[in-house]
Amino acid sequence: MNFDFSEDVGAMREEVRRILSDKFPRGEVRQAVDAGRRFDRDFWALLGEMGWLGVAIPEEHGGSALGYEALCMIAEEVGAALPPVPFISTILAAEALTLFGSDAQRAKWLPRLATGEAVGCLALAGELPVVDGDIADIAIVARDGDLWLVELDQPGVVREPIEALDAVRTSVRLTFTAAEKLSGDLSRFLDRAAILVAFEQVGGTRAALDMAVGYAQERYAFGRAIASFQAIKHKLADIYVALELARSNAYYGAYALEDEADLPVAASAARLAASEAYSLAAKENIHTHGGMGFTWESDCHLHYRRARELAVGLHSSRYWRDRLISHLDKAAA
Amino acid sequence: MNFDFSEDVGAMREEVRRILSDKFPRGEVRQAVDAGRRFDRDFWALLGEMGWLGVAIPEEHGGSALGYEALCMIAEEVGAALPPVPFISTILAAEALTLFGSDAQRAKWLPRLATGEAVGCLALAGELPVVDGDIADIAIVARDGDLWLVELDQPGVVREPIEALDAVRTSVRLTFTAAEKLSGDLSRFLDRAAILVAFEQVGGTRAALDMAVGYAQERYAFGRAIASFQAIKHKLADIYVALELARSNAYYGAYALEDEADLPVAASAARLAASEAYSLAAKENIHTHGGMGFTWESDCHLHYRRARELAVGLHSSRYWRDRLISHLDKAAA
Amino acid sequence: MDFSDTPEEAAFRAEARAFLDAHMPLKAKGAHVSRAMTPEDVAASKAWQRLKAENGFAGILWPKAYGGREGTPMQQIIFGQEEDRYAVPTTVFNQGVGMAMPTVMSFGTPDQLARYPRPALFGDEVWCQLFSEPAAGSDLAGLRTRAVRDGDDWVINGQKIWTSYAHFADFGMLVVRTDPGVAKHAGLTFFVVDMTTPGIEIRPIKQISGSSNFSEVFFTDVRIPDSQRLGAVGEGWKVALTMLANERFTVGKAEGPDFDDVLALAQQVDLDGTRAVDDSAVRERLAGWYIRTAGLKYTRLRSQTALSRGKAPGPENSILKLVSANKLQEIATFGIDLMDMAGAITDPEIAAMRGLFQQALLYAPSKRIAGGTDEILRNIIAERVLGLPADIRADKGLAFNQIPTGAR
Amino acid sequence: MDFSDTPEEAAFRAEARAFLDAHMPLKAKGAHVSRAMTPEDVAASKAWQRLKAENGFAGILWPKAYGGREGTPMQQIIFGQEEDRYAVPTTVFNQGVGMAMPTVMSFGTPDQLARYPRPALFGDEVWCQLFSEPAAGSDLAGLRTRAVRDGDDWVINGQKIWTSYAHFADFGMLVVRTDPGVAKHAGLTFFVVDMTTPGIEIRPIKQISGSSNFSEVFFTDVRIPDSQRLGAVGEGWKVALTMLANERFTVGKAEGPDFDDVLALAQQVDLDGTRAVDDSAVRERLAGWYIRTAGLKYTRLRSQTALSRGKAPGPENSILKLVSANKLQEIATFGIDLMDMAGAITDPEIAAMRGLFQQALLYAPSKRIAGGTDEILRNIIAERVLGLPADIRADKGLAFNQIPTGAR
Repeated sequence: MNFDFSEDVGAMREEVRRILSDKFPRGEVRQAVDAGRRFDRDFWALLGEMGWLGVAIPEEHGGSALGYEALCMIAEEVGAALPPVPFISTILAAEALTLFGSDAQRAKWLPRLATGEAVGCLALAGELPVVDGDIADIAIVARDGDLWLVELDQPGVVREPIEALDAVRTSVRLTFTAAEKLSGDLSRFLDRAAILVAFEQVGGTRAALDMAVGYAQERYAFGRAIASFQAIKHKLADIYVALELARSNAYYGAYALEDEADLPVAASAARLAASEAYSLAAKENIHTHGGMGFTWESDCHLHYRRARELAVGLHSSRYWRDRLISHLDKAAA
Repeated sequence: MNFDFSEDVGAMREEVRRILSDKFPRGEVRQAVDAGRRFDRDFWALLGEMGWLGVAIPEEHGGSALGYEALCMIAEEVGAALPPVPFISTILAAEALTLFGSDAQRAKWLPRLATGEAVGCLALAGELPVVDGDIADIAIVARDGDLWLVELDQPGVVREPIEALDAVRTSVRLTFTAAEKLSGDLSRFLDRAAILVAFEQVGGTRAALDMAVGYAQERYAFGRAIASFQAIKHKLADIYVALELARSNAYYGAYALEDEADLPVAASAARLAASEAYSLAAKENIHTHGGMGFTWESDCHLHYRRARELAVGLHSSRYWRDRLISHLDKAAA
Repeated sequence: MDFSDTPEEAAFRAEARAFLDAHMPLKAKGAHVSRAMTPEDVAASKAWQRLKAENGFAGILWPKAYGGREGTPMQQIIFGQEEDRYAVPTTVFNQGVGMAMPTVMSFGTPDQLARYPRPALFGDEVWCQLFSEPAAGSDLAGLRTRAVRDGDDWVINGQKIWTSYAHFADFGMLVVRTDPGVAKHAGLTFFVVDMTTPGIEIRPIKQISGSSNFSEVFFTDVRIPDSQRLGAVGEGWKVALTMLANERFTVGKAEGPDFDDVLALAQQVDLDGTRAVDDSAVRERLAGWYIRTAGLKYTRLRSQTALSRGKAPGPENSILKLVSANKLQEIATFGIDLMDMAGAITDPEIAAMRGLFQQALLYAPSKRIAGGTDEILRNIIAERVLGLPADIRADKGLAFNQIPTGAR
Repeated sequence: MDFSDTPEEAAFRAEARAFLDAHMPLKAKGAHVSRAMTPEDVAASKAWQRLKAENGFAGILWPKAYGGREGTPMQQIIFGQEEDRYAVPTTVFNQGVGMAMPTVMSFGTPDQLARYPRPALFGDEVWCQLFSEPAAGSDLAGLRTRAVRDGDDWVINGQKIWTSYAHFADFGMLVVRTDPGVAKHAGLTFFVVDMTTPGIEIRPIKQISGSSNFSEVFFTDVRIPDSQRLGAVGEGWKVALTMLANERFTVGKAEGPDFDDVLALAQQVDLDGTRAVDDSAVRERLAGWYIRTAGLKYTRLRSQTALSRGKAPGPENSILKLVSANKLQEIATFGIDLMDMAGAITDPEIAAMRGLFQQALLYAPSKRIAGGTDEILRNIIAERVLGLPADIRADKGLAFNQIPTGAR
């Protein structure tokens, strides 16, 4: 038995983390947002070159086929760093095409998604909100329980930016007139997407906890680090517990990406635990920072906003609780 | 505006509290239970003499008609002290007869319930569990949405003690062959009962919090009172908050006993808040006592058991949440 | 218990209502406004304040000498209840009239008493509070802004933060350190400062919502005459506490979505063909917020009853803010989740209930911090209500300049 | 990730399963046993322990010199997984074999090593732990039981508490204070004590459930030869910590109702004509417990993977107990409430699921206390995992007999 990522993936994680922290040290993402640099094309090109976008794309379509463990790990690190690139949108679009695309669709888009030459996005809720729809080349659209591919350079496509929670990514209202139907079933795609997003959420939880831990150790009140007050210590311990429970559920989700026998349960549990942990960590990270946490410059809000956006982005917890308990109920009948 | 008990009731509270604490100092109730003194008939007779059982019974039936504020106050103090007497069972039986009994039923039973000569009990869940059914003279029985009076000295009445949560009061399985129908509607009776029981729960919450506060100040670890650790301090503060919210909701319930316009909402809120507060206080009182709290001799379990028994005794919170939101939904439609 | 007015109360309520009816429209149902104050808003607030003062409704508890009514706490409560029903301008006078001037009345010199209270009451002068600092939040007495005596003046250097309405304020209530060599509470002194004094620079703080309701205020060699000192040198902590104690009287209900709003949302939202309000999990949450909302409402009434019986307001206000701030954050989060994927939309033109819940998500964190963090409030309840011991003090017995400080 | 065994692991698992199949029946589904141990239970536990030892499954990590297998952590995990599937007797050897003997192996003299480990492993001698005292729970080093040197003996006076299986134990692991004049951790010494020594009195503790699983152990002029000292004089804290560190290897799953049980209850209970499991509020609770249950399961697997890669077990066991104990109390409470008025019935002949939830309500509080309270576990996570500062110590630098003590 081996319930951990492979040692190869562990080694790769070091590299991914180093590159992200070199490129986006604390404050850098917010400054990019403030300066209107909403899409860092240089960094995006670098991700393509490094092969991070194609780890789960078959080799014949330009991917490295390193596998889902690697993809989950990268999603976690990206979720922690929040770089201004359309990572999760693009890998989920690639995932939809890998699973459900025709040969022609795969041949046309996967190589470009694997290198970052093309950007993907998801439109799962109708016209809006479509995250990263402003810069995407294709959209995976859900309608009436089916999935569709929409190429966004066509006539009839309109993208209208709307105000949404996330501070880094832009959402649009997307309208279009032509779409190609994909073969797959929506709930299976949502399950797989939920697991990948859960790793993003786990990464965000870890980052928010790290911020809170760091600040609580540096900030003094009443002549002592605020981290020495049990009210703070125990809260941070509880966030750590939530993080570990989320991580363990997400790991089982990563396993279920390869062996789908238990996919709906693994995906639902991974998503529920990760949404809960990230919400808790993001909100208490602000609170631990006190008044400073409430300032734009503290960066705390990047996670607070992202946590909520991710929590509703693939349906909110209600959908996943129903899915989880329905399956467990059947299994125990 | 005056949102507090009258000054008369405030003065009477002092007396009630003094009598209860003189008669049942810490440890006394548990020792009575351990010694098999399940019903303290002397103290019960005293309650009758003091007029505590008849404050809401009309004067023509032997009550003092002091009113519901006084009854709520006494319920709170009894809920704090947990004396081995069938107080709440008897006053609720009297309440049912006062509201819904025929003239003959009222004339026969209310004077005896007002003095303590007769004991009442409630059978709301079918045959079992019937708290205080072992020592009662009459039972108020709910069946098919109606209320019935059962005199327990009749042939065909069988009472079989069963094991139940409460450490002080005995529950029975009650079977009978004859009953007299009362005129009233069950949900109105449950509303009024819920408010009176909410005061019992508020009293229990207060007593459990007092125990925890006292112990945390006396108990030292690491060279300091454990009450000086924020983990303990803040927990006790949260219990106090729950207590005050429960008390405020219960006060509004007391008002609604006199002016029934808002009775279902007031009763549901009073019950929900009180059940939540007592559960929290009783469980964290044990925890604050550490290992000692887990011993029979600590008395902590008297409240822990009572809290759960009261929480389910008039239907558990699910019933009251539905009742509350249904009414608020209609009101806001 | 009795929710009806006494004859005296009823008469006052009728008087208040007649005044309000004559000048202001009733609030629209479900109206929630939350935006930064404009100069026009301030002008409206000043005009309304003057009108209230001229009609005896601004300083209900104030002495007549300063334009007050010398009324009762119950009258103040009644006027507050009535005013709350009307669409009056958002006030900029809470700090001046509610907190600063009562403090001036406690510690002011005859000259100060002649100069400040009346213009504040009549809406001519706005006051702000200059207490918190970047390194002195919950530990307010840890403040570092220095005042050094120079002849008849004091020279101030340092930085304050979280000042509301600093840009609109004519005067500030300022507490500074005049002696770092003694224990932290002992080395403070209090001043009244004219906000136009050279050397004062005000910078708005961009909040996580993107808007700015607070400012940083920087002091560079700001000279204040000793005549603007309030209280004795070294007595600044006592003056500051007096001012904060008056805050208890001014704490209102938290703005933003409350039970009624989340109920309304649950009535609108469809979940698989049924209204969300009929869903059992939604009901469980709603019921939890209702008992808190009602519990706070009746706790406030209990507190007002105690006030009307002549008791001072106690620590129950700590409960009100602790519960309502956390409830607000929960409700905002839940409302967004209930909207499912559309919950991420913040645009008030598209979002359900005009983005009320999304907006609240972004200001709710401040409610758990400003005016006492959750942790400070729990400490107050534990220590002042339950009588539990204070936290162990790492700074006990140390001179201020010997107290350990961190990197922030 | 890979849930399948390596060929070596598969071979060992087959061997374990063959042994278990030969001697024990499989567990019945949904079986929960929770009652006080009888002498018959102890005899059964001893016989099973001997059988395991004789077949090389009792001391999988132990040296062969003491009858062990010198196997791998993964083998121990595998045997535990397999044994958990069988209806084996409740063990009384966790403390002796899992905790006491590894400590003896670390600190024992040659005579002690020759005398104690083997009979413990082979089920001949039961051990108990004599650490906690009425005034030394979370603050274990605050213990007051005194040992005074008298020639070649030590004379013990004092009281221990929360000792499991004291009545059945042949030996106890005892830590006492030998010098109250030095700092509290420095004045402790560790002994092995024969439980039949005169002066030892054992009194069962009646718990809130009414049953007795623990005892108080009183020492009155109990004489212990110095040859039964384990480790140096003054080194008792180090020995005790070694023993407690071994506890991490022995922590199993909390007994009592877990997710599967509350799911089964929700499938049985009818709410207004539909199964409770179809109710949205019930589903919300169930989902919350499922993610905790699954999260703990996979956290344990991650920990076992780390162990199999040669890493020491870390503070993750603090998470396991913290979460599972609180979850147990929540589930018990919820199960009772779900039964509505019938939830108050504890009689296993009448109550739903044989009173499983009611029984759990009454022992759940102990799970949040024994083996480290919630608060101690959060401190461990905060300090050892997150690297946060320790609590401020009121007893720092004080001799034990100078440390403030309260009324209890």
